[in-house]
Amino acid sequence: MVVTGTWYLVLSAMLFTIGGVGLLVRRNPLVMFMCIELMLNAVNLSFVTFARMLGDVDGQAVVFFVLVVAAAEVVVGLAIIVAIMRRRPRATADDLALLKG
Amino acid sequence: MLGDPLLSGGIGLEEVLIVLVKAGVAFGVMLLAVILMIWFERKVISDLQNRVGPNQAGPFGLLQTIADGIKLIFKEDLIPNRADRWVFALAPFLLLVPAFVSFGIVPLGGDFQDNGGVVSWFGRDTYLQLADPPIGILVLLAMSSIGVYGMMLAGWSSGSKYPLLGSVRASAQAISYEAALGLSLVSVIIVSGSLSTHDIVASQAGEGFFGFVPNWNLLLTGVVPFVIFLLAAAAELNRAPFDLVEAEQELVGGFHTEYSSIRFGHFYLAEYMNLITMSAIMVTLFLGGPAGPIFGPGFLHPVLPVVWFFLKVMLFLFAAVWARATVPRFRYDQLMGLGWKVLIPLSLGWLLLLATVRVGDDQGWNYLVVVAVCMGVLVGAAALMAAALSSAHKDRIAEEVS
Amino acid sequence: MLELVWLIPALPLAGFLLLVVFGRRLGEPGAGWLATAAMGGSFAATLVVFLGLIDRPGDDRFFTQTLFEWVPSGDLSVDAGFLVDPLSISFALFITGVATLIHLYSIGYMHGDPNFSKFFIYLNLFAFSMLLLVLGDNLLLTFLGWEGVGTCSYLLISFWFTDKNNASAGKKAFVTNRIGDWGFMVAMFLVFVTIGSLSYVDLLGAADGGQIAAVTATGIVLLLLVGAIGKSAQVPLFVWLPDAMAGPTPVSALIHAATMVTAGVYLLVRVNPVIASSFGWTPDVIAWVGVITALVAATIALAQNDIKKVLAYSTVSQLGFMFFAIGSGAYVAAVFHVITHAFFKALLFLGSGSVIHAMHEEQDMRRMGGLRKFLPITSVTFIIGWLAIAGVPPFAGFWSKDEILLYAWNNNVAIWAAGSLAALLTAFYMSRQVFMVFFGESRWHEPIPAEVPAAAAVADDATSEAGGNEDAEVDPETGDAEPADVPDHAEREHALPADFTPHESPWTMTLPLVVLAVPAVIAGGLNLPFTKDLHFFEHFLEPSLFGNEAVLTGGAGTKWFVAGASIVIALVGILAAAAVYLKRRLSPEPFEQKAFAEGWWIDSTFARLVGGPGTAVFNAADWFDRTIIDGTVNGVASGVRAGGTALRVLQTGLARTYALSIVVGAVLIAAWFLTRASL
Amino acid sequence: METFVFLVGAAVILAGALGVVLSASATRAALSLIGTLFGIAVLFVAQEAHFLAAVQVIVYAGAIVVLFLFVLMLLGVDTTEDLSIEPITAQRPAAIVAGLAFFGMVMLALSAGADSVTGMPGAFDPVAGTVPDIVALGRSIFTTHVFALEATALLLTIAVVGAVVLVRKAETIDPDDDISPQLQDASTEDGEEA
Repeated sequence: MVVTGTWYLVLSAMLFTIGGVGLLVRRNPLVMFMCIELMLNAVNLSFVTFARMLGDVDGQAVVFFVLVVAAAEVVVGLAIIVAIMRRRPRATADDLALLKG
Repeated sequence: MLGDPLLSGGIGLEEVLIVLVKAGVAFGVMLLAVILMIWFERKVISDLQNRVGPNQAGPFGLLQTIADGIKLIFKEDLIPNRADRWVFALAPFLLLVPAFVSFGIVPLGGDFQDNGGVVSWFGRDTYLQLADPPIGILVLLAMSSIGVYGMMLAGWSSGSKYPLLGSVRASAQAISYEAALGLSLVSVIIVSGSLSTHDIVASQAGEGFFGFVPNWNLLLTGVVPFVIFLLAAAAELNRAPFDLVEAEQELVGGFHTEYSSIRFGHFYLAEYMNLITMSAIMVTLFLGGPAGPIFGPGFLHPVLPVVWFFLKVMLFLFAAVWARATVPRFRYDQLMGLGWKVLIPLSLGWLLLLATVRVGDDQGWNYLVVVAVCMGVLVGAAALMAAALSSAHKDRIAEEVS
Repeated sequence: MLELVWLIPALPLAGFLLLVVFGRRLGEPGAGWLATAAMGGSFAATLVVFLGLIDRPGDDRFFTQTLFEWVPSGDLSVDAGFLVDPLSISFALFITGVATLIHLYSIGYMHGDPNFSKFFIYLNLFAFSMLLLVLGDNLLLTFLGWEGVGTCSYLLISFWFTDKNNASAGKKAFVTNRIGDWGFMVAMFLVFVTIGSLSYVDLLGAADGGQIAAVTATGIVLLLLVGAIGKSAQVPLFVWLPDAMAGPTPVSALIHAATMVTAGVYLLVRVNPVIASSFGWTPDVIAWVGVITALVAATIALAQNDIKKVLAYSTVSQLGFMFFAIGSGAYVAAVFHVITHAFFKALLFLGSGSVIHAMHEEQDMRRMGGLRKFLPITSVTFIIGWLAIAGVPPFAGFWSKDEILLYAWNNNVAIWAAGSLAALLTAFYMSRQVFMVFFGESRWHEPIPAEVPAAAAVADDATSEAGGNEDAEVDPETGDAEPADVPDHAEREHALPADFTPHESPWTMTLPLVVLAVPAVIAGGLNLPFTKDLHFFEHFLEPSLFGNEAVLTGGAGTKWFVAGASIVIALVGILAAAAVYLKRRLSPEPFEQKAFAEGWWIDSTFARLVGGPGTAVFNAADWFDRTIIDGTVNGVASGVRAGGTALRVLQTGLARTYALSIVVGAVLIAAWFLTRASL
Repeated sequence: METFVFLVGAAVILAGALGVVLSASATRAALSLIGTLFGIAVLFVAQEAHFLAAVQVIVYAGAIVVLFLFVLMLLGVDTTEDLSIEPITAQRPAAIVAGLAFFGMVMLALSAGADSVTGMPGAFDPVAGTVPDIVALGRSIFTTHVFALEATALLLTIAVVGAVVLVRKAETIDPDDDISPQLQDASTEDGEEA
């Protein structure tokens, strides 16, 4: 049995779906953040797979940038969460609905 | 130059066997080294403090560590009521495993002078190291970042205040110094031109300056990265003078206060494994690893590199013990200040300097001019940063007063 | 050396920018000196360019420098570039020269003003705009300068804007200029439609080559004439210029003598090939506009008592001379008169400023007199200016005016007659002014004659009152503009202490007077009529005129006759004025008609027109704007608001709901692409 | 061999992912996340992306998840979330339906173009190992993508500064925070590091 790129891609799709559903059903902002990381990782996996299938290292370069941007995103996102949580401990994502129309 | 020659010709039974043997040897060497190191430390400290130290168990008290281990195993295994049991059990291994994995990338021997570090076992060419991944030295960083989880989760899962404080301290310290560690490591990579530990050692094996000064990265990188690495490694290892994690006066026992019995033994083991691994890594990166003069009769040839390696590691181990016996502990803010305001900027600046010199080499610029200009820029930047720091300090004082 | 042309406008611009940034810090007098230095440098650059130009052979004196493509838009491509030819450089020369002197003078005049540096900011910007107008190599760049000088004149006229009259004078100048700008813009469109380019090179080349139909050319010229009438204050749009006296005196000198008002003359001379290819009656229109202006303004000037108003109307009148010179085909004479006029009128204005300065802001000539003794330099230079404008040989004004009248005679004797009458009146009212101000007894402690205040109030404030009504044009809702209830001089009566004696002005003010007096005497030498060889200026300008200068048909006899008539007219005017105002042999009553004093009721007619039928039109426009346009806009807005209210329900504020909608969207997009792929 | 690695890796990844989504405790979720990240790193190695595997561990496991844990510990927000309730009506079934629909779409696309990725094949062949991936990657990043590299560097700097500012402000607004100053110090320090 030979592992083809499609295997990785299916795995990536499953991971992405799990992350996406998790983002939709979880209320703890930190866990939602983790689900976003799951989705990013799914995408990274597919990029690396494509890089191998196409023999083009640019796929890996994209993953590199995704990593960096994810780090930046987490830093700012967590800072925001910390700022919010200090004011309203135990707030869930549903409690932060100040922007409703 | 593409990894271990052992794996280049397909994988058969012999290869698997050889790898298993290597793993066994490495693990055995490590365990033995830890046992001896604990004894060694106690003995040296006793000597420095003018007392005798362990002398009952076995000759010179050599078996003292084993006795302590047996005692630990038979002690009661306590898990606090409020602890997160699963994480509590997991934490020691998170510390232990990375320590050993890191050791796997260290070349322990091999004739780097004539043979490129290749040894022959059972008719197969291989390196005398457990693994030589192409990203070699990054494994060290990866593993040390995993080690942080061990400390962090151990403290957190205990469900108790002191361990939590200890773990926050320890992990903050580890993360802070990891940056400086990584940056000084990059200096080595720039000079050696490879991430693989084998290649790094090989690059240091050649003839040095004037025929007798070794071609070590210690000199090629200009000592500064080595000093930074040494300090950062001490902080990573929570060794004196950065052993704030175990500052008994403040934190009881640090993040593993609630651990007892063999779980505590794991931490203890991991700590010393880390110490040895880090010493070995430093030898690999800066002191040429097992590379050294090969001479004498034929049977000595495979042995001499191991001896050189052992001697160099001993140097660091002794230094670690020495520091513990003599240097007073830092304050926490001093520790953070040193890491963030001195080591990181310094290693960054030095990295830039080395990179510029490298570019200058390629472009054929005048070496002296490049260095002079770089130094000027660095001194200027340092002055700017000092000014910024002092003004920030003043602001903070003013804020606190008001 | 011609490549340095960009420096000419660049220096005032640099001065402007520097002053905007550092003006307040430099303060007084640093800001003034900086501005003056910028102008001086610009003058020097102009000189260099001028020398470079005359260094070239006569038919090669046409140089364009393109800086960059300014407006690339479809077919329309306009470069920002400069055109150096004898015409533009003549203008640039006297503009920078006079402007430098005026800058210098302003340092003294504006002494102690709280907005000292701001004044110089405006002055430099004004000079920059004017130079752009003159040096621009296409109509659009000229238009930019045209608008720039308009804006700056607005800013400068209402410089002391805290006084309502000054502010409304500025607005009046601005609004009146708009009418002219409309003409200019439509002319530009016409030019672009006709030849597909706005550059002078193309336009003049096309016109010279006969590629523009006479109808089109006439349209262009008449529309440009509308622009020129607005900018150069010709009948019927001259009403703003006398009001513009509200600005500081250096502004009056800069705007009314050297620069802005001559823009119209420049423009018409610039497009002379277009005029040449238009219908034959077009020049006559220009000529009649000019000559009527000259006459009307001269009559009004007879009855003015404000020292600056007299000069203002005299400017309008002199501009009329230039216009009918253009209409008569005497382009050289027109430009020549522009230059001499720039010198002597700047001199007169600055002199009047010096007088006003000495009299502590008193501007009523009836309260002056005998100032000769107190202001020696001012009076001598003012008298030189007077002789120049009155047309007494050998002063500069005589030569240019004589030239104009000669060509007028050549063109149409009726125009000559009217022009000569205007010249006579000019000599008369200028002499009246000089006699009232510098000769006779000092009257500054006397009260104004009993019957005069009411009349004077009417006469003096007729224009400013109309200014209030102009205000009404801008803002129709305040239909009843507040009349100026207190006459200015009533306030000033208390301003002069009992032991008041006028004093001479500081050197920064008198130096420009002296410097300007020199060309006012000798500038006639530029273009002496005696032999062909002495027509320096005519030869110099030749490349810019494309041979469109009118040819004199009469012989030397005509020349001598016209010249003699000019001299006689000037002397008669002066003597008559002396008889009335110096010797008091005759009553001034017949000369100071009410119609003259009220400016032929032109201003008030405008005001009534705008206030009556005009208001109705404005109200209709207002209704249209409120109901139809605002209604549409508000309708759209309320529609959007209603939609927003309906859609607001969707915005739950819950991040997870949003995320769900994103996922649904992603699914839909994926489905869309899949269906497309399968097709 | 690769099959084995893939299966183990996939199992770890999916187990970790499910752990993130299903565990009530945020800390457990974070630990599960580490598992997933490791699995991904393993699969990276299996696909000869050694450098990315190392960076994956260093950045994600070493920095990002550590940050999560720090926040969890310091703010005490590690309350177990009651997964049996769902405040938003129909959110959960809708989420599952949407997720499955998305997965179905991707599967459709994959089955339509199985093993036939479009595009020009490049010169880089990670399996043959002629050029180490790190060399190829380095060339790509520092030549083709050098601008993006600079941009991300800038982004990181801005992010760090922004994070510090965000957290500091909260301190001044709310001085009666229940966190000891020492711990706050540590959290700030940590924010700077990442």
